[in-house]
Amino acid sequence: MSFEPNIVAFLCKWCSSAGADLAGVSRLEYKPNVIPIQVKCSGRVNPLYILKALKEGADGVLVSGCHPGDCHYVKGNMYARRRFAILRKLLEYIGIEPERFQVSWISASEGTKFAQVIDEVTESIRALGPQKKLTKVGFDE
Amino acid sequence: MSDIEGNIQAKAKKLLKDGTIKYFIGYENGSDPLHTTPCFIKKAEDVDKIVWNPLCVNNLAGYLTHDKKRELKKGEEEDKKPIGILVKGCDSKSLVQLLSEHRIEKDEVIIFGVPCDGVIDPKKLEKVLKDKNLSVNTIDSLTIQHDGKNYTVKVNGKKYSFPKDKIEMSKCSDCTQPNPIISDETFGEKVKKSDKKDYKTVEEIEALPLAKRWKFWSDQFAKCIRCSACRNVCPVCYCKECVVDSADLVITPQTTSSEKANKMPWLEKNVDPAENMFFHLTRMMHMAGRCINCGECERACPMNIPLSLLTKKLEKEVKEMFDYEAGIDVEAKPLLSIFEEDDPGDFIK
Amino acid sequence: MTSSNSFKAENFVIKKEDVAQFLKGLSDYTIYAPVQEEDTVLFKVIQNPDKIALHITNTVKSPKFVVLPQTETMLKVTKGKENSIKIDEPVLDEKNILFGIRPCDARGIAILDKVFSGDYKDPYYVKRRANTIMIGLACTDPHRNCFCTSVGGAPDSTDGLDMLWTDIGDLYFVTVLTKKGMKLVKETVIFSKATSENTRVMNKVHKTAHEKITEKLNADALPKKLENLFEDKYWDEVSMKCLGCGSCTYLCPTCYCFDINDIEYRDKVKRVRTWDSCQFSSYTIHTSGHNPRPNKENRMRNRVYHKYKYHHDNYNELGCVGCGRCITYCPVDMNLKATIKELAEK
Amino acid sequence: MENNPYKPEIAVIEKIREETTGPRAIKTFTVSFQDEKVKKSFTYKSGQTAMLSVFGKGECMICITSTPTKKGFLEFSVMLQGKVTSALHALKVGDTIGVRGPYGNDFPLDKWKGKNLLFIGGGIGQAPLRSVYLNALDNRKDYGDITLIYGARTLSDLAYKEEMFELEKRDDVNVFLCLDWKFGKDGIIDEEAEEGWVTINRKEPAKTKPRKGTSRFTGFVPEVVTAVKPSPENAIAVSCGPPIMIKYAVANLKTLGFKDDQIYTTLEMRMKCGIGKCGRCNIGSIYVCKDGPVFSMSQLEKIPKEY
Repeated sequence: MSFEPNIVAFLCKWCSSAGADLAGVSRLEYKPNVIPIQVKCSGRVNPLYILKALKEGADGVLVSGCHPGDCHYVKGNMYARRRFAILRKLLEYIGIEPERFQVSWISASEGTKFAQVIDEVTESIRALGPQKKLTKVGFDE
Repeated sequence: MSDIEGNIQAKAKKLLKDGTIKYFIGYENGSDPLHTTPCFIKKAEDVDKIVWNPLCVNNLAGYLTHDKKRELKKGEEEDKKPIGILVKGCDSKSLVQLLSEHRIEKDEVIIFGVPCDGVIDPKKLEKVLKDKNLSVNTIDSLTIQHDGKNYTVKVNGKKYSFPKDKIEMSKCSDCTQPNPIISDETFGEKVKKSDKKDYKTVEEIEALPLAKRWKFWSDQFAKCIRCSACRNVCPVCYCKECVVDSADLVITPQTTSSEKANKMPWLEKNVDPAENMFFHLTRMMHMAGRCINCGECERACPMNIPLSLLTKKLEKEVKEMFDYEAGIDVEAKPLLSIFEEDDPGDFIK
Repeated sequence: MTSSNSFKAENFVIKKEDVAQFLKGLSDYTIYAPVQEEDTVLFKVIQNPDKIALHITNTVKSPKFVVLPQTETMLKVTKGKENSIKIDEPVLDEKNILFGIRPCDARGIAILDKVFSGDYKDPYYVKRRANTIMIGLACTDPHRNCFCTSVGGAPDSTDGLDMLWTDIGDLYFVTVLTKKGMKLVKETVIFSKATSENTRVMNKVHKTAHEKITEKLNADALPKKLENLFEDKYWDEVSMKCLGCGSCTYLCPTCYCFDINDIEYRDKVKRVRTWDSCQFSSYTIHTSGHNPRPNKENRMRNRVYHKYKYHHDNYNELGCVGCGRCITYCPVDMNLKATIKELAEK
Repeated sequence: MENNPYKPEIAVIEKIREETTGPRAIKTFTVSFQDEKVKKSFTYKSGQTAMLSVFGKGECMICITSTPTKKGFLEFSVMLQGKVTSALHALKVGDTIGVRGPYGNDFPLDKWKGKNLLFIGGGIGQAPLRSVYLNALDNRKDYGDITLIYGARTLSDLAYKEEMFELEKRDDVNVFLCLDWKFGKDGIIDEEAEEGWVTINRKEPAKTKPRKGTSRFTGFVPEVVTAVKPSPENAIAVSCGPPIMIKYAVANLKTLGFKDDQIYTTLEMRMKCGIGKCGRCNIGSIYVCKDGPVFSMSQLEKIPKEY
């Protein structure tokens, strides 16, 4: 059976979720591997969420928010950017493929971009294979 | 007894006598001649216990927050007098960090600063002495003196000379802050150490291929027994309730049952690669822009996990990406609650 | 479970160069022995007998984890249709040998034996313990922080052991203490009967080790002394520098407190037992938020009381074997020996 | 694995009774074991506890509130408090839970034969008492006077309401109920609301004259104790409830002449194993899970005040 990655996507309510909706109503086709979780703002995404998602068996995590300057809460995504930059460096440093955690700015009008990002993320994670490094152990059978 | 030690004792004595401070946190001789240990002096007549020498490794700044976490006993009144504390250059950075985060306020502490020319790693010292056929078991007296590029160690009356890098804490070799940043009184002459931080050890890991990096770290973290020594010894890990304990820790009687029931078990108590990695990554995320690389976590780790390779990496990235250094400025805003328009964002699609 | 009284100890010797062969002959067993990796010496599963480091005084972590693992799955729960629940227990039939365990650590396990038997037997521990053979190595070079002789132990104590080996130069002197131990000797041919000369050397080695531990603490006085020191100010003073981490309890050979939690992963549930430490505030906190031991002084007092009074009340022996790990590895150099001394003099 | 004390038996929830509502709601679960053999072999005594499991959430120690004189089922009254209790409250009739036990000691009902029994309960503290007084009432001839004093904050916080009202009608048991506050319409404290609940003389509770047999009061439990004036002669008092209530109720009992060894209470602690191994529920050298939860005041005098 071919490997179908499980990807958790934290989407900000104001831009990226709306972008996803637009992709949907525009009947754009994109990969079904993503489990979207709506958050108020990408600044709301604690690095713990990302690590926890990986621990619970996600093969990859995507966080998506508004473009810089477009944040509904003015600067939430700017704070997020700093946090994610550090987390990515750390993950890479301890030997986790950087593609396991990706970030994207997608606005409400970018339905096409949303579909495209999802496809790209899915394919890049598919290429990596299942994520086992940070997944809870002792449950495989 | 050195002048510095005598002056510290005298000043502490004066402050204790006139009741300015509730107690003084310094160092005293430890369980064996290779160790000193933190001491809490409450009475003026006890100041003779205080020592100052290159074995004074502990970072004492973290103790300043301990009283705030204590639950008062029945009928006990909180002593609001300031605490006297001895800090080296690196320790003063932790202190500055605590002040900038308002964990303590300046009027709650009287700072005794000592310029520091490096401190000894007891583990390394034990090893080099062993090579000279000196077992810890047979050492009755030991004194250490700085001597240019070397340390002169006098053991049971006999002198030995060791190069600095053989017995010094590894954090000291590239120390850029040997003099206390903040102090109410400084004891001893200013010293000069390094001009530049040295990230060679970090770069060596960075240069490894991904799979090897993972092998290295997963092997290291496989050793972890999750005793929390690294967290508890950390001067800036002061939270009363730690996020990694939240599986079942509840803090107040006001917490509602649904809050308790829905508390996310971020971390399980299991000791396995995933949970251990989660613990250390979480700790590192919380250290970003706050860790001053005092090396206490690495020193405290009974399993000898090279944690400073993580903290140094953090320090390096924070400096490179955001030009930020923790523990320098009392007025500084925390790294993660500010941003610049041109923060790195190439990783974002 | 410990050495059976009916067995009469027998003495053998084994050449040092034959040890590897002896261990290779025990392929039915998982062998744990001290291994040095960089600066850390730990008990590990041995594939290659050459890696065993018997020269070091003791390992960082006590080998109690072989009988009481830090993490173990107690139950696996499968939820089926219509509220049916299936509970599976693990199969524990792995046979273990603890090779080169120091007498203090073996005594630690002998203390745990009593805790985990009694009115309620802990089947996980009991099963593992029954499947474990302990080959002790008499201590010849005690560490500065060792104080086994003050708490009822000795560098050549045989408590809990199936065999005690003593380094007597080119040979190991082997005292077989139980039938379980005798089985290993019978299975191989490399052991020969000890001569009286061997015995003489062995006794001398033991005597020298005894003499090296010069300090004798009055720990026996503590169970009585502590009766009146519960409210003493001493605890506030001595605990001030304590960080409240769990390294002392996790490394200790006699600490056995544990926690039981359910862990969910997707639709699967495991009930897992992990070590816990009385030094953590989450250890005693009630759901209401009330904590009977809110401060580090309360928790440190409990640790000392448990080892030197409560355990003594319940089992008539001290709950400490004097290995000194809690002193050696304490990040702030808390000195239990000094604490014992100070308490005994109160 | 044989005789694994950590392995719970599966029990089915047969009935759920909502005793009280609100943020600290109490529900009483009637459960019975799936396995007929276990159903027969599971025996317990009044005062003992059992470890309940909601698989995936964890375990918690709950006292058995049913009486061993009624066989075939167990009852547990659970107050909404934390993770496991919340999960329990979310269950429906027909759902399964895990039960292991029974653990701990019991109230020495055998020794109390021929004595007058006084039960003083507050809030959820009535749960362990209920097993005892129902047990004693089922063996009514073995005991002298049986008196229940039970208080709660308001009428809606009163657990086992219907049962208590039935007991009030009986002649062979004295029932004194009390409420901290009476609420009128719109939730305003109203001393006149709810007829029949006599406001106690707060300054001198001893001056309040209860009706013989049963009375309903507005006032705190310790005050009711003083008003009821139970005689210490050949009597045993058992008090369970919030610590502050126990403290003053015991003080008032002592004023009436009760001795330490005549007063019993129960303790609670954080527990994990239930069999005295995991360590955390110790008070001195005793473990509340296996040596408790029932203690007489004279026993409590001897152990450190660390609970």
